[in-house]
This record gives sequence, C-alpha cells and structure tokens, in this order.
Amino acid sequence: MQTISLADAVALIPDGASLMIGGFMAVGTPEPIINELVRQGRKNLTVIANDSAAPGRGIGKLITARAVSRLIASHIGLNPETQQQMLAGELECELVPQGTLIERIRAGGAGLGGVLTPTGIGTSVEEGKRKIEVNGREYLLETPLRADFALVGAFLSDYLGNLQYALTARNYNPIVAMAADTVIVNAESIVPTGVISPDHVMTPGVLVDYLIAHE
Amino acid sequence: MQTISLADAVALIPDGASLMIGGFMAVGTPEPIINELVRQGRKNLTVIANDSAAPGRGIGKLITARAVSRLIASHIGLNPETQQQMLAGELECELVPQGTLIERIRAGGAGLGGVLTPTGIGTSVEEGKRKIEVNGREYLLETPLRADFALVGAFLSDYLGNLQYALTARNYNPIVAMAADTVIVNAESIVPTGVISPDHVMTPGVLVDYLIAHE
Amino acid sequence: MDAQELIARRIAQELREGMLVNLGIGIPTLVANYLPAGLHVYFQSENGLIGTGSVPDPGMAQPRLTDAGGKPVSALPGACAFDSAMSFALIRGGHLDMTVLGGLQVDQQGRLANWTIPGKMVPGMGGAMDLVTGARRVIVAMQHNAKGKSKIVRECSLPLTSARIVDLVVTDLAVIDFANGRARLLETAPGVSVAEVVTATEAELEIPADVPEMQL
Amino acid sequence: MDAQELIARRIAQELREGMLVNLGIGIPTLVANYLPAGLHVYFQSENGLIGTGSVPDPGMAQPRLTDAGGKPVSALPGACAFDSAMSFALIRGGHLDMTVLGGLQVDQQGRLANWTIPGKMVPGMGGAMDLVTGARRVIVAMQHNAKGKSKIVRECSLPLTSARIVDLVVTDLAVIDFANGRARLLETAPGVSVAEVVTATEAELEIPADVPEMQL
Repeated sequence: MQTISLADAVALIPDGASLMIGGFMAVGTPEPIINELVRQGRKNLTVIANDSAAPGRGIGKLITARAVSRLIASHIGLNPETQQQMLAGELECELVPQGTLIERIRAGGAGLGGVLTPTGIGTSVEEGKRKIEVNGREYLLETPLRADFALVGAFLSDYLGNLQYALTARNYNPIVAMAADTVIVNAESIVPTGVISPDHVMTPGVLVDYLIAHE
Repeated sequence: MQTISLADAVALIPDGASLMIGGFMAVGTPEPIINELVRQGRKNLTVIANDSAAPGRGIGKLITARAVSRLIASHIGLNPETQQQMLAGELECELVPQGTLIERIRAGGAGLGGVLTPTGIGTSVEEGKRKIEVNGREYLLETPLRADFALVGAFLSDYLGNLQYALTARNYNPIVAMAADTVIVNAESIVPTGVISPDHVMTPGVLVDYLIAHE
Repeated sequence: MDAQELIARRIAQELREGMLVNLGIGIPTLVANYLPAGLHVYFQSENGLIGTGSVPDPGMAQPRLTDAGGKPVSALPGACAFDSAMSFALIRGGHLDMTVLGGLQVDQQGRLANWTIPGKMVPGMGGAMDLVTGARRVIVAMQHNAKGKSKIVRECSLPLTSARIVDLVVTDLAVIDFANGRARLLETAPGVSVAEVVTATEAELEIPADVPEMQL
Repeated sequence: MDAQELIARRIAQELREGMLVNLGIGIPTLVANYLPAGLHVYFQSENGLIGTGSVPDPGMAQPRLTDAGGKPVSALPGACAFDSAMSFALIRGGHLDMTVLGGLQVDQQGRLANWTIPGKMVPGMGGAMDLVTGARRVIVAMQHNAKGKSKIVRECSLPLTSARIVDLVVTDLAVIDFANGRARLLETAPGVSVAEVVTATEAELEIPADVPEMQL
C-alpha cells in the first residue's frame, strides 16, 4: 500500500480503462475520485457498478461528462441521462440483476470460475447463458467480473489501508476491493494503525494499492 | 428469535440430524451445546465442520462419544480418534478442501446452485464431479451444502440475536448461520439491544432461531 | 381512503411477528405505515440494512444511511448493516420472509412483469429479479388497471421478472392468489362487486362460492 | 545450522516488502523467525487473521486468537480478522503473494503431493489444495530425502495436491525451480556438491553451467 495524491491516483487510470466503483445511488462512492476523473477529462471508460446514480451525483457525473462508453449495472432508472445515452446508442449498457452482479464481482475477486443462480431463469436474462441443473433445479451459470481498477470509498482507513465502512455506504465497496488489478481508496478519515479493531476491519489493507492522502 | 434453555435447545435435535458446527480447531465452537449433545446421548449425527478438533475439545467430544456417523470436513489430522474410526469403517468421512467446503456452505445459505472452483482439478477431489470450462480454464462444479441445524458460537449477542464474533473465533460461524433450517446460538455474553453497533453485527438476528439463555 | 392506502392497508394484514420484509418503492413503501400495533417486523433495505426506520427529523439525516433510492432513513435499535453480497445472500437464500413489489402485469398463472417496457422504460431490474426468485412470499401491490387496461392479463406481453409464481396480488379492486396454478379471486375491495372485478380483469378468474370483502 | 533452520533461512530470502504470506505448519512456520530486518511482511493465518504475531507471553494468551493448529498467537497492530469465506477468497483469488508448505513428494514437472498417504495417513487436505492452486507463488519446504529415498521424484506416487506447478523447492541440499517445465538446480546447500545433489535426487535435474551455493 502506498499513499498518493488525488491527481496522481487518477492519472494512473488511462482512457479506456475498466473501473469497478463502490457505492449505491452515490452513497459510498468515492466522490473526490469521480470529480478528478471528470476534471482530467478521462474518456471511453467501462464502468461496473450497481447503478449510475443521478445527474450531479457519483457516477452520474461521469455519465454527464460522457466519460463512459460501457456500463454494467443493475439499475439506471434514476438517471435519465444514462437512459437517453443508452437509447441513442451512445452508451453500451449491460443490465444485470443486482444479486447476480454482486456475485459475479465476488467470484472475480475470490478466484471462482462462476456461480449458479436461479435468478433470471425464464426471463430475458438467460439469453446466451449456459443453464446447469443441480439437484433437479435449473440455474444460470454466471461468470466472474474483474476490472483494471477498483475505486473504493471508505469511512475510515488506517495507515496500512485497513478499511471500515459506515452503515449503507458499505454496499459494493468491500466486494469491488477484491476484484480489480489496482485498488484505489478514498477514505473520509484516516486514522493511526490500531485505531480500527481487527474485528471491525472490513477490507484488509493488503488489498489496497493506493490510499489517497488528504491535502 | 426466541430464547431457550441449553437442555431444551439440544432436545430439539433428534438422533440422525445433520449439524453444521462453527469453529476451527474448537476455537469458536459452542462448547456448551457440544457438552449437552454428549450428555443427552445423541447418536448417528452428520456433522459438517472445518475439522474434528482434538480429543476432549469441541467436536472431538462428539467423536469420542461416537455420536457422529458421518463427517464432512477439511481436516481430521489433529484427532487420531477420528482417523481410527474412519479407517475402521465406523465413521463415514468426506474430506473436502477447506476453501471448497466454506464456499459450498455459503452457496447453501445464499441460494446458489453451486460454485466453480479451480481447487481440486487434477487431483482425486475431482472424482465424480462435473468439470466446466469458463474462459478456457477448467473448474469443478461444487454443489451447495445445508444442514438441519447450525450450532453457532458467538462472542456477543444482543436481545434480538444480532451476533458479533471475536478474532479467529469467527471462522465458519457466520457462514453456517445462513445454511441451516434451524440456527441455535450460544453466546459468551448477552448484551442489551443497541450495544452492538449496526456496523459490527456479523450475523443479523433475523437468522437466529434460538439463543441459549444463560443460567 | 385512496387506492394506494387501501392496497397498503390490506397488504399490511399479511405481516406476521418477526418477519424479515423487503418493500419496493412506490405503494409497497406505504405498507410500513400500516404495521399493526404491537407487531414486530424487520424491514430490509437491499442496499445493506435490516432495521430501516422512518425518515429522520429535519437536520438528523445521515448521508451514509439511506434507502435503496438513496433517500435518508433512520435505523431502529438492533439494526445491522452489511455489504451487497450479504444482502442478496439473504434475499436469494430464502431468508427473506416476504417481499412486496409493484407490478406492470401479472398473468393468470401468477407470473410477474415489473421491470421494463422495452424501448420505452429501461430502468434495469435492480434487485427485483432476485427478490421475486428468492423471497419466501411475494406480494404484488398495484392498481388493477392502467389507462383503462387490465394489468392482470392472460399472458404477459412485457418481459417477465421471474418464472416464479407470485403468492398474492393486491389491487384497488381485489385480492387474488394463484395457489391452484391459476388466478383466483379471494376478496373484493369495499363496495366492489365480484362482477365488477371480473369485468375489469383480462385474465380468467376462478371465482369461489364465497368471496368476502376486504376487512380494513 | 540444522537442516530445518537452513531451509527456513533460505526461504526467508524470498520474502519481499508488503507481501501477504501464508506459512504452513512445520518448517514453513520457522520462516517467520528469519524475516530480514526492516522488511514488513503480512502473515495470514487461514483460520481468519492477517497480522499474526509471535506466541504470547505467559498468561497473555487469548483463547479466541489462535493459529490454524489452534495454538495461541498474538496479533500485530493493524491486524484484521475475517471469516473463512473471506480467508479463502483471499487465497483462491490470487491475493496471497506467497505460500510456503511442507511436501511429501515433488515430481520433476513441479507437481506437489503433500496431503495424504492412502491407507496410512489421512489427515485431510485442509487448506493445502486451495493454497497451492491460488497463491501467486508456491514454495515447498522439505527435507531432500525421507528414509533414504528422494522426495524429488520422477512421478508422484502419492495423490497430488494440485495440478499447479510449484515455483520453488528448498531442501537441506538444494534450491530447485521448474520455470522451464522441468526441475532445474538453482543452488546447492553450503558444502554440498552438484554431484551429491544429483545422486540424492530421483528426478532428472537440469544443471545450469553455474550453480552457486546458497548465501545464508
């Protein structure tokens, strides 16, 4: 784990990179990293996240800036711009059931080749997927997702990058922190090592590549 | 969730029941429940757990009492009695890689039809299992495990059954608490509701059927 | 009583002590307002909380504590927070006793379509497919008709949410179940006749000899 | 220096700053004793801890804080605890930089057998299969011979732990890798000749022109 400035952290991310971004309707999304991606004018990103939030919030800012060319998400209903760009063919959008999306990301981080889920059987979600029967019930084989970068928003980080999240801002953050080649964290507060009890660490510091230093 | 006496809780478990038991080398195992199972003379149990601990400790007491007819575990090497009973054909024993065992239990609790793992490919573990190729790599399809009862050892429980575990006593406990029809918890300390922060609850109380009342 | 309140009040009667319940947005959210006195029910918010409480007082909102729409909520004593993998393990794994969702169409076998109108409304399915597939009991809360057309249809023309048959549909006109593999009229709304329900319904309805009125 | 210390000291040289490392029981555990000064390495205990520290002082043992054998350990500042699903997600998911395990046999392609002697020793594989399959770097720590027989064999007669090729074997006689798809002698132990290693080894060894002595 190393500390890094916000600008330098975002400079690591090239145009065309794939990003997993924590947060649920922008709650738990590392807002400073999003703002800096927009400021640096990043383009052609693939974003994997629960949703595209709303205009002016979290991932919604990337959508407005037309920084995203491909989105894998479970819900875009609260961001009309996402739907407009999608219907206009400007944004490629793969919609995935939420419980499937989070398991696919978990599989990517946990070294699993996939999981079998009953969700989506008998719906349009099953198109193009393998169906596998186990104990007389049919399941869809859902394959792992990984990304070049995970952008994680934490409540607390200690000096080693051990993270704690608060309340519903936890959501996708600890899962995406396991499924990317490079993990960049913005923490609301940074505390000395030992302040977070070992039992309250939700993401081990060994998973964190870069912790953004506060200015 | 209801509170129950130790004797009444164990009386719910019939001979021949399948039990998932938390703990790793007896650390985190709900020792009072084990003692009471032995005292009540339960027989012919199927036990699903990481290991069979050692004679005189945790699940080792059930082995010594010959209460177990079938064991699904990853390691029995520190309990010579388990190995003796197994080699003598008195105890049916299925040995499962530890990372596979915990994922099979998780799948059972999470409503997944199975997971694909690379672990065991090219070894005797693959016998009788389906192999599935994803992105050019072969995986074993490992199927879910569930049990009639989960026996969970917690550090703290609040009045609603929200649980917190301590240090390495967490291990299998939160995972087995999701994968059984009936969940019985022994907590070292019981505290008023609200004492455990929402962020520190590791097993939601809604998963707990019975919390053993202290005498 | 308006239609939404009627539907929410009737569904609240389905709540039982100790249940873990997920309420979708819209009418389903209102169900919490009519929780019978003395009944203790756990509400799950799929973004990662059990023990969701009411909207906080002015100035008390916590930005890291919201519902699945990102709106501030409170947390009751004994609430617990968790990540999204755990949230959907609870939903998919059969730990959720009941889910209440809105609907666009329900067919006469009891299959629900509620997540998209292709080419027109593409919000994504969010958690709906997992909720309908995984919850022990699925209740649909919706108006009986939209723009003069029955939402209880012979066959869904919209994409299905799940192959799983829902347990109960509660509308402003009727309560319908599918226990026998086909739509059956269980109750009528106050002042609504069985004939009126049949007329307003595209699906073929099984009509028992005795169809009581909702008791609200 | 005894054989175990020699092996452990040599393996300790493979540690790098910031690595997450899992040490098996036996010789591998000793590696932690020879951590180069100033190097910061995280040790994982697969029962659910990163930041495992030394054996506690008398009277300081905490029964809920043990290694994978159930023996008391301490935890360093910045340690973290987690459940077994997370522990093996770390191992299987490629987050573990190095694992050091004991061995019964390694074949000349680099495949390890270390978990059972059928009919004789059936301890179960524990975490070994996941560790060998998932860790970024797998190092085997073992005596070169057992009961006069080479443990580095042409073909494993014992059941394999994984189809994955290990990265390095360190014995009391030699350091061997398999980078070219076959066993290659990298170093000899102090005072041991290349010829002595070849004689003591059943597997066919590739011998580079220059085989240095271990620098301990």
